[in-house]
Amino acid sequence: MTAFHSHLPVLQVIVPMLTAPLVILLNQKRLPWIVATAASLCAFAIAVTLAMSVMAGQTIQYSLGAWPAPWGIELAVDAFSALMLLVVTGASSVALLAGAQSLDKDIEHHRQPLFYAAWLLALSGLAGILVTADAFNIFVFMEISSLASYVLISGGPDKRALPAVFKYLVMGTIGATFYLIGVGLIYMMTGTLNLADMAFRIEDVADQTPILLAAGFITIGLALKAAIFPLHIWLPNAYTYAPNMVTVFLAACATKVAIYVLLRFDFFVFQPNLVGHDFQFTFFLLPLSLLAILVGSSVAIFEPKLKRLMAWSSVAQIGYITLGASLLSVSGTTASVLHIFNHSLAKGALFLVMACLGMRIAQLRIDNIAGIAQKMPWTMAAFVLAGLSLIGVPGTAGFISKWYLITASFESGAMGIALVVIILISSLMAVVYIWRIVESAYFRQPEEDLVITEAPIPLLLMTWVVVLMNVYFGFAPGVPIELATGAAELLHGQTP
Amino acid sequence: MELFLDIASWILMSLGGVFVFIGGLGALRMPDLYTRMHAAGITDSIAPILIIPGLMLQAGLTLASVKLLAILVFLLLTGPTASNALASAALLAGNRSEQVKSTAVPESEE
Amino acid sequence: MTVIFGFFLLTLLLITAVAIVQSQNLFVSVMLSGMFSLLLAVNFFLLDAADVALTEAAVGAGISTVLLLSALAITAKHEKAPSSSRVGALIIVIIATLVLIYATLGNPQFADPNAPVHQHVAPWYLDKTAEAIDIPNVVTAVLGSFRGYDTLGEVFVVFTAGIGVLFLLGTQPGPFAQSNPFKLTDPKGLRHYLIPRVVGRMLIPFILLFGLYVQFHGEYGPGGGFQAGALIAAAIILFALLEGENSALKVIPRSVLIGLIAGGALLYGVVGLFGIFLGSNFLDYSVLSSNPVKGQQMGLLIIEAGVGITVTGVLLSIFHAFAARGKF
Amino acid sequence: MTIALSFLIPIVGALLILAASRVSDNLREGVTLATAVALAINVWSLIPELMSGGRPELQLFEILPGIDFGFQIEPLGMLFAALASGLWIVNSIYSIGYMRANKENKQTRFYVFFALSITATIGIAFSANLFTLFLFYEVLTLCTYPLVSHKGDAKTIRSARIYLGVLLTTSIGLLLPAILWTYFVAGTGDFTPGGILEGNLEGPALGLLLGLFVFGIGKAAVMPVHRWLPAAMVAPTPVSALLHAVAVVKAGVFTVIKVIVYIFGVEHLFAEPSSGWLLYAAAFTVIVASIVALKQTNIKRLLAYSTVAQLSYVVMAAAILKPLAEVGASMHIVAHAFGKITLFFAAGAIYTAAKKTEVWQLKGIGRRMPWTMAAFTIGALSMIGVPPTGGFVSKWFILAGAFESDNYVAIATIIGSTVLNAAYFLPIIFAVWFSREDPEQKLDHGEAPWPMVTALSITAALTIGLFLFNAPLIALESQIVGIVK
Amino acid sequence: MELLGLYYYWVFAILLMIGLYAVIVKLNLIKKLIGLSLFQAAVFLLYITMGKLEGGTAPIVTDANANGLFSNPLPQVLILTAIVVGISTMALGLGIVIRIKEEYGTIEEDEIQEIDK
Repeated sequence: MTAFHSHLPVLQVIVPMLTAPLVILLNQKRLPWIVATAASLCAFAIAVTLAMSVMAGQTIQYSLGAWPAPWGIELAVDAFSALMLLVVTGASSVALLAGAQSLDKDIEHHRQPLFYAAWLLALSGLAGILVTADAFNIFVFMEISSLASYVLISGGPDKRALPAVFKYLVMGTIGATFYLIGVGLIYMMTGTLNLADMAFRIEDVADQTPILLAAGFITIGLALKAAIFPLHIWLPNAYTYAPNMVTVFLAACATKVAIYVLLRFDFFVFQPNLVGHDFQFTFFLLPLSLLAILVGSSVAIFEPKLKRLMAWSSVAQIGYITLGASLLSVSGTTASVLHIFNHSLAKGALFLVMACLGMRIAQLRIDNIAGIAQKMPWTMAAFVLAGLSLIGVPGTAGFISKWYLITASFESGAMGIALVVIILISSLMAVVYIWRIVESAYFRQPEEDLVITEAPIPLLLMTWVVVLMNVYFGFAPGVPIELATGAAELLHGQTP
Repeated sequence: MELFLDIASWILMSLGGVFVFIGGLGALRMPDLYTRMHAAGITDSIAPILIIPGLMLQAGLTLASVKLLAILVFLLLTGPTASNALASAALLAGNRSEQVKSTAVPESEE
Repeated sequence: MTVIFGFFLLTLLLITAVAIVQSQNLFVSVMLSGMFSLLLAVNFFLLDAADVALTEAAVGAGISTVLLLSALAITAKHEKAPSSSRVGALIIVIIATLVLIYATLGNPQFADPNAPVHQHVAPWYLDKTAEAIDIPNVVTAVLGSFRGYDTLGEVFVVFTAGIGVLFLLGTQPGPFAQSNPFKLTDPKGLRHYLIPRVVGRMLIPFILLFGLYVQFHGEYGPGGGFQAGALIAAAIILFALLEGENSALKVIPRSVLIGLIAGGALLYGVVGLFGIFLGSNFLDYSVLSSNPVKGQQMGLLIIEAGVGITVTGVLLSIFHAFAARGKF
Repeated sequence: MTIALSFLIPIVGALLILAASRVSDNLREGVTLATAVALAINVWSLIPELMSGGRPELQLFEILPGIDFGFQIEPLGMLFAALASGLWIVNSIYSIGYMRANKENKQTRFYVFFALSITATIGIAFSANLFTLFLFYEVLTLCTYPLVSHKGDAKTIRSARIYLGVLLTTSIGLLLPAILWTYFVAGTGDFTPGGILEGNLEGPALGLLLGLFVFGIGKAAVMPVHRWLPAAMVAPTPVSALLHAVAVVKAGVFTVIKVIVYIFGVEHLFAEPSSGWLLYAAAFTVIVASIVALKQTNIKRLLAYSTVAQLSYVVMAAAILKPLAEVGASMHIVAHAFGKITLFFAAGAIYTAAKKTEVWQLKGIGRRMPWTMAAFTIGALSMIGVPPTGGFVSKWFILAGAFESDNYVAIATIIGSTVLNAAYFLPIIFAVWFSREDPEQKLDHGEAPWPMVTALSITAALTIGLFLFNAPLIALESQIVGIVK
Repeated sequence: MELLGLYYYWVFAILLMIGLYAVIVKLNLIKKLIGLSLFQAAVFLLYITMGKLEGGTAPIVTDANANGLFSNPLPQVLILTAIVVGISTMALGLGIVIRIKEEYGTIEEDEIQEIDK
């Protein structure tokens, strides 16, 4: 391991972070985009390197300022964070590579340097949450990513983006503040902010009310950020009215990072010790997950706006992720982590398709895309494949995580059968809402003659890259499964 | 000597406190904006003139006293200026004193 | 004595908070929240948190009030009477309060030396500061060095807010700016008000001087880059109010402000990167000089400067962005 | 390699069809035919190896631990693949005539998805485990949707939605859990001679799993999941002919047989009383579908209900759980395929030449379209099971199996359904040949275009050929039984 | 002293909920933001309270008081950061509110929803 190699965890964060100030100083036409894309790709390369090291069996640690933990801030990259880093940096890179034209359409030229800077900050904020091993540091980076996401979403062309982002801001801030209260209470009882140290020291005080209160605050706060039902109300509008590329980026990773933190705390910090931990999951998170799955899918079925439909589908898919975690078994958590990865692939591809359509059609509604498959055959073919992945058809990435989820449900006994039934019902609902779009695009006659062409090549190309990744990881899911299993074992305190 | 300084300082501070109280009372009870400002002016001017020297007597000849003196100077500069700006703004916004014009709108909220 | 004072201040705090929420006049709410911040600052001071008190006063009573007032000038002064029923929310909130109060009964005793917070981690900072960094203000040491990464993040939060506001509002006048008879800042400033203008001009140099003092005295007493940035920005905002926004922009043009925002943030980051280049970890200042302690002090000085520069730039940018919007 | 080619040929063919359509229609149809022939030769070339006991396989990769994506050819799959690929040639000839004569639009899409559907069919036939089978099963459903909804008007789309809805709902809602359950208890889903569930799952649970499978495989159209089949008749006739006489429905019954033989194991299932219900369900379907068919006046709908009945025949034969009956079941797949495709071809020819769709319009049409109606007669006789047609052979085996196990319900059902079949086919045949033509109808038509007549003549000949030269087929099928024993 | 400590925590709880109440109930967007800042201020109080040490002074270690007791510097550092985060959020929120006013002509939530219908 070279000296440079050892700095990768921190470079993961500061490369995009320090590029942001540079970007706002650039005002040539394409330069901000080029620099931002380069930084994002660089971050992706770092994430790949880190993932390879982690898969070779290392947990990479890094002390900032050379101060030892728990006094200084420590960074730690393990299987879970490595997988999430891949998702986050990958989503950002794909969206940037694909999005130059789409963003030109949504963001005026003179505002672009600021926009790309915010993009990089969102990226570095998300990455910062993932690499750090310090509870308060998570809060700081959560705020960077949140503020930057508000900026990104507010760039939406529709004025309705503004009330949507305001709602997101209020709920996001409440969520972050709740998290802060939770961390404060834990700090009060343990005297430390380092996650590992916290997990160790919490054992003595686990049954005291402030710790229970802290668990409550942290769970609710992060559930707000993660849009876990019924705290999802900010999500549909925020995703719908954001610029298309921003939706691609954030839908693939923003809420998932909050879930990451939630799982970290609930399993890694609290689990072995907290009274009522199982109770919280079985009687609280599990029913909510099921409701999220059913309600999200049902609303999606009747939603005429395409992006909103996708957003409601995200609410349901987040339900799958939390459902896996609430089974409280290694296989359930594996399914959950795996679904984070696979859903990012599927939803990322779907939102890329929305961006393709958005390049050619002003209002993305089901009625407006009637017969569009003739004009945009590649786009709609990509939609079909990505939709299959979302449904969970074998041969796509979506199937793998559903498979794991169902297997894990079976393992949990009699209740598991009911869960399987609900998962399958919601898969059928997914078929319905995906099919409504397919049917409109392929089998309905356009109202008047559409004079449109296929989406721009870079956008289309990246859409297909992601779609083919959906297929690739449907047949060769080795890497994500290995990382997800590693993550689940880590969270359940087993050494792999 | 020590005792004398203490007594002097307490007298100064208590007097200042009384003036603050009177100012507050006036700001509550006076009928319109300008008279209220007049009352509030007491808290801005005479009260710090009494209280801060009282504190300086407590602190003795230290850096803290110099800082307190600076604070007093700034308070005396900004307080009246603020009152002036407020009154001008009120006048500009069409606020007339009751003495000037008996049909003035009663001040309640502003 | 302290106990009575504490009770008094806290109760005052609660009354102010209720008044803030109750008042339908937004202007009153904003002024009250400025008072609230000052009361909170006094509370912090009683709890031995001088740095936090200074910051809360500068931010809560100063910057946040200015920003809120600017926004009010553009949007609305009164809140509409609420139509929806509030009983449900009130009941929920009261129940939650009671639960919270019940839960806090399990907290460690107030100011108890045996509480975990005083046993673990914190004593190390108190010992280590003198040894490794050798500056009196432990808060600055923890902020800048031990947890310098958090502070880097904090600078970037400010940075994000700055570019966010610029992105949202742009640097151009808003769509209603032309139709506006009362702009937030009169183009001519307050020139026809003699007294405020004279006194104001007299004060500006002192405020700047005090800002620089807070900036560079941060290692010895309460203060640091953020508070200093807020003070310096306040001085220039005062100048803009007195002399008109355009005069202020002549002194510090928008392009320079952008440069300040980016430059300060970069300065901090680059100091951190030097740690890597010089063979240690990110944000390790001890390698900046041959003497590790001197290196730490030098690092702290530079990063505090970076913080100050960025904060000044961001606050001024936000002010100008707000000021450029019209009222309608 | 040959296995891989079996997939590459139709896929490449589909792409070539797409490319060729830019050049000319003739080239496009030429490519279609060439692909069909190449595929058939390729698939048939595997038969000798299989007859000598070889089991060619192609393991591609492991998707999850215990779940492979791979192919293995065994006699039953070979039979199905050979049937589908062979009939594709005939069907292509017929399609060319039909599509041109009826001036259908979007013909390129039609041919492309046809080729893809055949790919999926081959995939089902060759798959080595439940997972691979399920994958291709779903692909087949999706690839046939554009074919079924070919016309694109509101009514067609509504019917196509029923088609898709029923098939996807049953497969995801029932078949997938059944597969998961199987993997969960057995740890594998590989098709293994003798089954994999013995020792892993016993008692009523076995009957339940069987239920999940049978109703999950909606393509087998056991009542009450048969609704999609009549709905799908909105498709152009060649689609109905190939897909709903051969590929889709046969994929269903094929899967049922395959699951019974290679997953449950015939003997294991036979020993479990709770699996007995399948026979009754199938028998019920046979009788009820036949009665419904009696009341139909639309030719294609009549054929659809006849298909539902005949499919359950196969399922029932499989459910007798005796070696001879299994031979009968697989034999009936072939016999019914030949017979029913002939009937559909004839119906399409009548529609193309005379624009007639109802049974009562057919009076005396035999004189104008002698070839077509002769073929129709042969097909109908095969459905009833009269010698010298293939239908007789398969019914013979099924009956023999039923007697072997003293299964009187099955025997009664076979006899009853034969009577019912005769009751709805014989009057048509009689009317076609011996009634006077209705003078109010248009009487200026002759035979359908020659490619259609050629195609239906070939399949009619095959129906008779199956009666005369069935030895190699029985030899192939005996291998399945051999495995069972 | 002990009672005072409890009172600090109670004030934290009440302030927190006053802020939350304002955020939930108030329809005016600026009022929501003010409520949000109250909400955050409560958390500041929580942290600073827990850092207080009996007989301690502000953690500024000079030669004169090198052996004295000091309150915990860590919560103070965290709250410095949190205050900055709070004002940043407030600034961004106000920027959004101004844009909403420009686009909708109102900053009352129910009226905005009415327009969006």
